Amino acid sequence: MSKSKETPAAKANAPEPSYLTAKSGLMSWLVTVDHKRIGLMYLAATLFFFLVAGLLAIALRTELYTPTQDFMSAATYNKVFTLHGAIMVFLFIIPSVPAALGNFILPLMLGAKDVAFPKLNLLSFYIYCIAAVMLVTTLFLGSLDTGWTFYTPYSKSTGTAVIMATMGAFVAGFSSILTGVNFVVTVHKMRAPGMTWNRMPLMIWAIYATALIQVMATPVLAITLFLLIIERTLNIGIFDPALGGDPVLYQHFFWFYSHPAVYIMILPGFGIISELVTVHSRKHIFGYRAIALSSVAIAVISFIVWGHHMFVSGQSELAGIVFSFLTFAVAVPTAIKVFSWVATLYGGSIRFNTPMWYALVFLWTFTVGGLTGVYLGTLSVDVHLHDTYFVVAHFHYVMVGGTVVAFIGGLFHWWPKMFGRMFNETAGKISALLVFIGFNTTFMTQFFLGHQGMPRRYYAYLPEYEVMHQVSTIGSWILMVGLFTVLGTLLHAIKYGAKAPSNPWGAVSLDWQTASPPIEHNFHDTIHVTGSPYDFPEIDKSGAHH
Amino acid sequence: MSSTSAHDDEERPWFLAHHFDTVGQQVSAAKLGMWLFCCTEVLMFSGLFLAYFIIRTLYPEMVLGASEELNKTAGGVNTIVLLTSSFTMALGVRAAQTNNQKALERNLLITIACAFIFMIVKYFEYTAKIEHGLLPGNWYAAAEHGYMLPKYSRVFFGVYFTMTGLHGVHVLVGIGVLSWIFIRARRREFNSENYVAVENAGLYWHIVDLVWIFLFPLLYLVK
Amino acid sequence: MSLVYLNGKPVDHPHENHHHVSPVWQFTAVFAALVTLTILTYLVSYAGLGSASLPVAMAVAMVKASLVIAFFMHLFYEDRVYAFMFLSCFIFVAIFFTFVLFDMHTSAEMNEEAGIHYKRAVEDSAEQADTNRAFDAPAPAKAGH
Amino acid sequence: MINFSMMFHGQLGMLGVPPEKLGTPPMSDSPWQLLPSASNHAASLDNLYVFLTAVCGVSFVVVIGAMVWFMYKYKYKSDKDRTSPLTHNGKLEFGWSAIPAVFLMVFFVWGEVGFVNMSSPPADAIDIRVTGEKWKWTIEYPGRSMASTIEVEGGEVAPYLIVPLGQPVRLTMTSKDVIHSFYIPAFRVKKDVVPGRYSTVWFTAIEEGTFPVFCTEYCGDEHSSMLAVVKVVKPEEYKAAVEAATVLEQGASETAEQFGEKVFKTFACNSCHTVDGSAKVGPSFKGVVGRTENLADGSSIVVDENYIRESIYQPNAKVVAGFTPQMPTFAGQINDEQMNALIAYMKTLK
Repeated sequence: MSKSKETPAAKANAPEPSYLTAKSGLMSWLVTVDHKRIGLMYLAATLFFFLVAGLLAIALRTELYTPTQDFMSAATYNKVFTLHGAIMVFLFIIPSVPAALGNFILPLMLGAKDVAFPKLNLLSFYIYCIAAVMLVTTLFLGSLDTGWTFYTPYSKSTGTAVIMATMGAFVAGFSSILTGVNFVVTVHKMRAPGMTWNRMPLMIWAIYATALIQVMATPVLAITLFLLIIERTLNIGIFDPALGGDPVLYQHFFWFYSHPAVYIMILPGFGIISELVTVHSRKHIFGYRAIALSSVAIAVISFIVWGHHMFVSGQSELAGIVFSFLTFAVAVPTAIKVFSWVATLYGGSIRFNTPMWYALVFLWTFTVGGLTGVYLGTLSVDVHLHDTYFVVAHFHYVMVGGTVVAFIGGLFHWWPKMFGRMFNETAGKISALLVFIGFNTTFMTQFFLGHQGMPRRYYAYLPEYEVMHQVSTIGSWILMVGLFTVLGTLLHAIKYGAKAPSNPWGAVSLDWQTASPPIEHNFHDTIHVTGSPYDFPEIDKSGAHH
Repeated sequence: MSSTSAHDDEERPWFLAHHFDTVGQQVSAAKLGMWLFCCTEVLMFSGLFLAYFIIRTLYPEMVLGASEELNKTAGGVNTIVLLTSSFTMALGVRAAQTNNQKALERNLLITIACAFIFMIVKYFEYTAKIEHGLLPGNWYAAAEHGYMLPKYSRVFFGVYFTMTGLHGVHVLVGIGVLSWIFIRARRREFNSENYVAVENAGLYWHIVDLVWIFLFPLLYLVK
Repeated sequence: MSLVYLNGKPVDHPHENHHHVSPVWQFTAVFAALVTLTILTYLVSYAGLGSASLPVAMAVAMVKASLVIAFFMHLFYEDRVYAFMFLSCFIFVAIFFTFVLFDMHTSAEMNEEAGIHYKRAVEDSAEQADTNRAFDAPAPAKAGH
Repeated sequence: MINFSMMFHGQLGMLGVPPEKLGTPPMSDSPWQLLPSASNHAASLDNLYVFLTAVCGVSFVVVIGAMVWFMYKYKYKSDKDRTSPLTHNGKLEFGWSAIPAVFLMVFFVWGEVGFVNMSSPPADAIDIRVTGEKWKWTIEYPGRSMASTIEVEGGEVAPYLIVPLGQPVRLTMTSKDVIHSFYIPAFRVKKDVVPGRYSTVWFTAIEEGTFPVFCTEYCGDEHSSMLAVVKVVKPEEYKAAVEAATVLEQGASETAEQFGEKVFKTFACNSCHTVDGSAKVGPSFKGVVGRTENLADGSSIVVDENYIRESIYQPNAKVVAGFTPQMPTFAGQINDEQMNALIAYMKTLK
């Protein structure tokens, strides 16, 4: 696509140090405004919380190995699943792809020197840290047992640290808003010369759509949590039925943000997959325009489907019917994406590198996740499946099988760019296999549990569900081993990996047109873009195909 | 096709950040960012407005009865005060655009003064409410102060204090932002090429005004 | 420098930020209109328009808001992207309001059809009945020791 | 119109039933099996469920099959590989947007019809009241003063919903504290039970059997023990079954005093009257029999069996000085046998 036209003067320059070595010392990291370093700091923080929340999940699954109470009391179980959810959602998934990976590669892909507001970028990282500290502090204030959704009136009456937790989520929301504003402006204003909207990599489209949702939806979460806090402290009576309020309204307020938030979590994953399937099959993406526009379409439609979380909540049946209809409308752009990715493989030259294995795992798991979403959007079927393990399995297929798998694939894909080191391919492939097997064993069984009526958030259950719970628990241990293999492989690469070339995968997008790791200001020269980011040299232009 | 190298010895104005190529790019980025921030403010307040409409739907008579207790004249005066401050703010931006240093400082000062007047009027309103026990939530004590208000009136005062309180916080933040802009203006940092900070502070201030334009009739006036 | 790009597109005239300076009389006129409308709403509130008062007040507030946005905030003269972004957020607000209020109204209606009332309403009317009874009957026996 | 004036009474103090003690027969033996279709909704919903599974299964096989086939067919062979220049295909893209859209509309309409049916109870449905609170259900039948319960394994007492085969039943539900959700998997019905609101579900049971009821909206510590049992009986057995589940009778091995204590707790007398001498809403029962009370009208009375009986059936006739007349009448709720046992129990409180 693009050719970096180096001026003679630039060529004469001695090789510039990379962003990792340009400055040294702890302070050079703490006060950096370099998007790459901020991205890495986000990465370290989000992976830490992924580890914490992941271990909590393993504890939950282990408790569920038998139908009766094992090593956790009911109260402890409730606190652990709440923390698992809250940390995963607010501290891991929402910032993972956009803030960690996105921060690193967005300006690189755009051919920009940095994001539009570098200081704001650093500020949003520190706001995120404050939020993380607040959420962790709840552990010392009696923890939290409301579930990550903070439903009223339970969250109003429980004795746990609801205020600290909601303030943490509130602050995390600000971090998310600032990142969103920053990215929208960056995409609008910082594109390299010649990078028209139609020449943007699909990863950028996905991050752009995500950032739009962050800007438009998160303020509503902020005000919802604010109202919850004053409701709990002052009893003003908006959500509390005893004082004249209505608890179902809280659900409306909450899901108006939190449904779009689901797409904050998954859209960047879509972007990563679009990059992975093209680069590793050396094929132009199939249906560029459809994928790009469907990202924006999903972003907009995601705002009008929140009621499908409330089909049995006491929302009016008429509203339920409208929301069900709109929910099916959001399924179409999602289906288009999956078909387009599979079609991209057609006629390619598929290299089974580790990132590609993760992309293929994603296609499997996300297809399952998407199709089971259709069950839940169907009104009468949802009445049966709502708040059962079917829902648990569905959103884990989308969030873990979708976002996390894409995120890991993206990490493997961009790791050579981030650290200038290649990882061990064999270990990477083994990790993909373990994740695939472990994940499907854990969550496929939960679909069966759900359609057999097993409700969510039960620490003890009827004996008839025991066998499937045991299979699921064993799967979760395999998944854990797989994820630790991922971590080990990546960390090993930083220290012992072979030196990576600037473009190990033969990609065309701008992020690969600079050194690995990149120099501090990304590019020596302003890059001029003249074509598509998917115009691989391997593509046969002679007309021999067809 | 040639390229512009970052290492060219172009004339870069002092206020142009390293990662932008032109002043125009920097200015339009800053403005777009500010507009997006305005969007988030609108959406955030929309939640409170929705809460208001909901209690109005649930208890129409209660809202009408309870809103009678608010001081319409104080609200009206405050509306005029805020509109005036918006007007002078717009003139201030214009003064920066036209290099009119004196007018810029003067208009900023008037704007800040109006913000203070707004808060003072608010203070008297709140004091009156406190005296009558018309307070949000736990502190609501209308009956003890001899007020026979409709049932659930405390919900109305909860929403009233939340809305005006959050708006008041925005006014206070606005005072801070405008004072900072005023100090920078005194240092003669702004001119017809570099005034985007004034403009963005202005956008923020207009949003504060905008919210009040809706708050006033809904809380104070509507029967 | 043969080709200059703006927002990714080649442009002939690289002067991106043309400053539009509005005349003072325009600001003054807008201000006058805003004050007039405020006084108008204030006076109308005493007129007692009944059920029309909310739509009228909202309409006037929207006119005022539009004036502020278009002229004070200068949106009328800006890049259309800003207008698109800012106005689209009102679409989301409208979605939010419409669906929630739609749910409230329809569930009230459907419950009424099915003969179900808000529990609160039932309790309130029971309370009301109790109070009425208390007024009808002689004061209940309640004496000291 | 439902009669909302029905009074609620406390039940035997029970904080949920541990799932392993519920003792309902397993609903299915294998994960592939559908649950018993024990209600009219289940039958129609299962058809849709199977249809959905068929369509989604075929879609999955097509998508993943294509993926696997391409993986095999187009795998990297050498650096001389040349790839297809294909970038889009309008007809194909239209096709794979339109065909799913058609199927999705079928799902929507089918699901919507079922949902509307689930939300429209027939006029002749039997009305049963359900109240949720942390962490138990209270199930009450019209005309029965006692909540319906059944003793399950280990002496635990579970709420007991009895429904007649083939007759529509409507549950009108509300919550006393937080949101709960009433879920009968075998009937495929579920509805949140919201404080401050009434919500309803209805169904017609079409299969005899005993099935579990779950709370599916997280409600705190003992959420997983907030269970109940639903039993479908033949219509001719219904009345007797309900009566049997909603009575309070002296057991063969119980003394009158023991039974009286059960009555005392069942009717929640202890929420107003203590047995330790301290006054609550009403006078304490400690040493009440034989005590001389000053009444609110200035006279005094020696508490005997007649006075107790009168005070329970006409509570406000003779109010003890210092207390407000707010006790509800228990006439028609406490029968003679229970009354005698209660008095026998009160006599033991010295």
